[in-house]
Amino acid sequence: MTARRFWVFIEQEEGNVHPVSWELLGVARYLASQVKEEADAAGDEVLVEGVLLGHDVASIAQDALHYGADRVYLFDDPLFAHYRNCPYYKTLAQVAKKYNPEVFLVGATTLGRDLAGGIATALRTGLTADCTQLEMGEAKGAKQKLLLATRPAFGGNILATIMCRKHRPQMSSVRPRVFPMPPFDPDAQGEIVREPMDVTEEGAMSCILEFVHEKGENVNIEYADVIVAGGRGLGTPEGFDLLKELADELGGVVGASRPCIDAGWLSYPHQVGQSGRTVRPKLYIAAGISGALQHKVGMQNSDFIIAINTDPNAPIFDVADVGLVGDLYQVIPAMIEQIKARKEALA
Amino acid sequence: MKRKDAFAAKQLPDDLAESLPDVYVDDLLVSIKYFVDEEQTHLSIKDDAVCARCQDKPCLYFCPVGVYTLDNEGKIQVAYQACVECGSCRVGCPYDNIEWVLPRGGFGVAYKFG
Amino acid sequence: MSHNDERIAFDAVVVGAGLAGSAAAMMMAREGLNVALIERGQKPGGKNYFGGAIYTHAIADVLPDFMERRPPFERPVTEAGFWFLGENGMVRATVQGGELSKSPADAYTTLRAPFDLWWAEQAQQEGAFLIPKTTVVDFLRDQDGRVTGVLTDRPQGEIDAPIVIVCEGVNNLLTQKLGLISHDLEPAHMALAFKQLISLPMDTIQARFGLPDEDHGLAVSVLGDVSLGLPGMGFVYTNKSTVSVGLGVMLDTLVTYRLKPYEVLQRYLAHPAIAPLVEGGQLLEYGGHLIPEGGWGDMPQLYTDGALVAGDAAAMVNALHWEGTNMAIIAGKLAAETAIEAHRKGDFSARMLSGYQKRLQDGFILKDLKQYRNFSKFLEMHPEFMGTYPAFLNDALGQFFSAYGKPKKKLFEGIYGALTKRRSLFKAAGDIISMGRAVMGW
Amino acid sequence: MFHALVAVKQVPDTTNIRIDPDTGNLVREGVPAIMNPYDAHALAEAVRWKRALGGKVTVVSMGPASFTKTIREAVELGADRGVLVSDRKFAGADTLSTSYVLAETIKVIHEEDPIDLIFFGKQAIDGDTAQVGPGVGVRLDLPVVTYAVKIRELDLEGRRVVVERKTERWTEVIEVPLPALLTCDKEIAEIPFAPLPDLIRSLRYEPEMWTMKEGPVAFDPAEVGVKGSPTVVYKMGTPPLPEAGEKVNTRDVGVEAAVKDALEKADAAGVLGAVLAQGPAAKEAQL
Repeated sequence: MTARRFWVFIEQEEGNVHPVSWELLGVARYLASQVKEEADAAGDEVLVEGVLLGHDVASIAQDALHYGADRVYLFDDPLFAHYRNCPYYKTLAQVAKKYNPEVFLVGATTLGRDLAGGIATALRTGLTADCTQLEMGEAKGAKQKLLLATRPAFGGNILATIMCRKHRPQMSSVRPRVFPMPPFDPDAQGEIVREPMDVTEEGAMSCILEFVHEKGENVNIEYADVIVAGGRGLGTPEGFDLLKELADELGGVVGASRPCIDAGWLSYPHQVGQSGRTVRPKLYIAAGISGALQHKVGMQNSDFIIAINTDPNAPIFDVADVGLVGDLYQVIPAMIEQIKARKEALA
Repeated sequence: MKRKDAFAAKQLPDDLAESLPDVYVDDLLVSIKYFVDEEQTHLSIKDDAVCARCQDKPCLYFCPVGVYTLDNEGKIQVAYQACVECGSCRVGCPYDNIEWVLPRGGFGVAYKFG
Repeated sequence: MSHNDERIAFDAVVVGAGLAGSAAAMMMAREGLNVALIERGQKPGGKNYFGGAIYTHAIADVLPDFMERRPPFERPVTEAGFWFLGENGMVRATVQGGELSKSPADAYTTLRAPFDLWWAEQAQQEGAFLIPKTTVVDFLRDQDGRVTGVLTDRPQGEIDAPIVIVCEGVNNLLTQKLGLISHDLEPAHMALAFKQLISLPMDTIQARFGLPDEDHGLAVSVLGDVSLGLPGMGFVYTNKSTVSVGLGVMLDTLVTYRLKPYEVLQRYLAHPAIAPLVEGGQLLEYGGHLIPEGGWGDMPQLYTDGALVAGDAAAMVNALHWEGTNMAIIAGKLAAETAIEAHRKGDFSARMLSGYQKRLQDGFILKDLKQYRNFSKFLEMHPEFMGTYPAFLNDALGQFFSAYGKPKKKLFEGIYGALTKRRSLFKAAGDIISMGRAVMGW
Repeated sequence: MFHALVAVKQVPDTTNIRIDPDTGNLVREGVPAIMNPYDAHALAEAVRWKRALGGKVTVVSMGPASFTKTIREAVELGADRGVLVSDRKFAGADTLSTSYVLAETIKVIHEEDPIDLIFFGKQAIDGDTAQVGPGVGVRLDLPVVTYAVKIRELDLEGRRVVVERKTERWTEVIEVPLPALLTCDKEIAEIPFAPLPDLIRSLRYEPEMWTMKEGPVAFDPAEVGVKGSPTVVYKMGTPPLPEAGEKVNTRDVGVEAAVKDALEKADAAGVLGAVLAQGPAAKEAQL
């Protein structure tokens, strides 16, 4: 009996887990289920496993079990207190060599993208970056199902599905927020395996001198439940004040399309779209955004989209659940009032 | 020197005016390739006060790529990034109020087909 | 590596690698001159936009073996003429066969970006040195004010040359800087042309435009409803797997009526007679460009000490025949011949360079421009050619070819009525005379 | 003397990509080829340090002969030498194979003229993989700093470089020993408008062309092109078009009614109630 292992890199910094890690455990479970039948027939075991590096992060390993991992390989050492490219990729490549996973998923965050290429090169295997769809599927000439990793390319204009026939693991980095969060199972059981480490500080080849936190608000638009986004139709940068008011009422954040960022109306972390952030809020309100393709690919997975534009032909309406043709300077204030009224009614 | 009365606005007959469809100019602009000069504009309004006094503001209409728009305060905004460098605004502004130079070498519109 | 101390010098500088510029550079390089061909776009052709078709007679004049060099033509023009748009239909008056079936053809439908690139490459093959991505902003002059080179917008951007040929295109700011023309362009003399390039399968183009194969192409001017009856003219050109559909409208008309060009174009594309032709097509490129239609009256002086002007910068356009490209090429060539002669004699004075004007007069360009000098004024004065007559033609032929069950006499009364309700016969006769004056130089 | 090596890629300008609606294929006709913008910024930074410290900048690219255009552009922007590694056998290379070819090439250049710092763009705009740079770093066993936005200190004597890199959370200031490899974001440096003499030099520049057979690198045929690439394309397609919802004109129904209707629909879809109930807590729940 051999084990078919589906691996997920659990990304954490300063004890905070990046939610994409849990999303990936969910995906890994889904992929594992797709080969279940095949594995049962061959008498193989299918396992979803997490790999975690850090310092004093045992509780995170425990969380990983709750989010669906059967086992977590844990490297707990001060050397891993802060993410650094070299010690991380070398350690992960080594442990992958030891256990030979079939699939290895990493979040396509800045950290994950920094890391994934290193692991793949060290293992001399294939890596598909920035995926938005994953399936285990049959491919001609392959005895077992292969990972079919789909990613947007050429500015989101095409979707390419990539597979890796012979080399293992089949690696993918996966965008945050394209897959749903799996449920937290408080009764989940699993195993935490502490792995010995083989990297020294001398071999780390780097030294972090300091962390500079950005001044001003810390925008985390990717995980906001509500985004009120503005576009060129606002006319002036002050238009965002109004959007902010609505966002505050809804407990959300303000986003923007690229032209506004380019014009310096809002800072880059607010940008939604292909060249900015991919978001998947519960509610996305697009005000004065025309809806260029590059914007749409970043927000069309939102649960509910309300678009406001004076131009009835604006392409944003193609992805909106409700389109309001009209002046946002009339619509947004009305919305603020009605939200206030609804909240009062709730209270 | 241009005379303002040479540009006195005329009205199209109603039926013709109504026969003009609404066009979303951005849909056309996506077909045009630009090398946008992020550092400097090649188009600007010489004097906003002149535009404020201009009754008809024809630049809002005749520019083939809709470079000129009004903001909420009624001020003309110049989206030079969309300019195809045809020169119509320089020639057509009734008050010679548009500063028009060519973009820096290599920047600006780059027709793929022409 | 420092070049700071070296001055950059050429025997001649050509400003603008368009049709006139590359022709001039080609000719001078062929004669052994060290020529800098300066282009402000990323590459030649990137700033140019036209209908359009290229006439081969001018190309052959500069490059007799042009067909062997595989110019990126689209289709030979095998059918040409006018379409008159009424409100709902159209009358076609086109000619095919005869003169239009020669090979190589008299004209080919063409796209400017690939063509101008190819054209500049021919100049490079002759030895011209192409400097792209560089905008000429002024001239270098000696203490007597004679042009001795150009100043570009790049750091350390001076280039010395005893002669500069200015082919800067319609926005002739450099020509104005030379003092060769005292006024800026006039809205009433400029047409703003704008078009959509629409992609369609080759077979579809052949089927819809009645072309037997890809070696047949159509080039028509479209009058009437296309420009809302205002001074302007539409066009349709079939390329290999694209169709160019657009129109030119006088700029002052767009200004005074506050028309959005893209709306006028969309209306044209939605016209019942046009829409089926482009249905299902995909927009490949939209764009716009000014055409100097002032012609003769708007021409600057063409030479000064150390500099010559050719092409659109010198308003060398025949508005009625949509000709300008051929004039540009020929003018570029003649400017080059003048520059070559100046080099031979070591004399770059205005007097020496006035030979350019003589060369132009001996050819067709100045003759044509003079003959058509009243044409743009004619259109200004007679908007009925844009509105009334195309509408009349549609009514008249529509009635002629409908049975109606009426006696034939009644039919002609109807047609006659269709005209007179629009314009008195007397005026119509006058129009024809004016047209003759404008076109034929009566 | 400072020796910087910059890896550049020529890419189709993705802002102008079009898909043939009939075939679903990418239409490359008329799409301009440009130097990958991130690479151009990385190059600008390399040139800036060269001018400050004295030295040279070598540019390397892997691709067909048409990539000469981009090498020339690099010379225009201040590179001193350009090497194009080009062979038909390289075609179809994925990121792993590309990093092999570049790493082998850089090794040879390094032997003949030691390199202090290698620059990559943070990713190429056509593939967006961001893998080749780190891959080359791993193959050469160099310290890798991705998403570099600023070089704070470059100490050739002390053999170290201090770099700012931007992550989603913070800006990290990291010191690594030389030689090192950086992948750069656009903020690293502005692209200068080249002086005319540099432009003219670039137009006359002929890049060195290294192939499998000709040139100083002995490539292993098993590592290049399709053979050396573990990944293959399974299929290509276009993203599905989402379905459009209802569109209401506020002029027809009035602003108040239109907004009311929109919010009711949002509520019915189950998004509004959840949001309002969570209230301000929702914000804290975020990272």
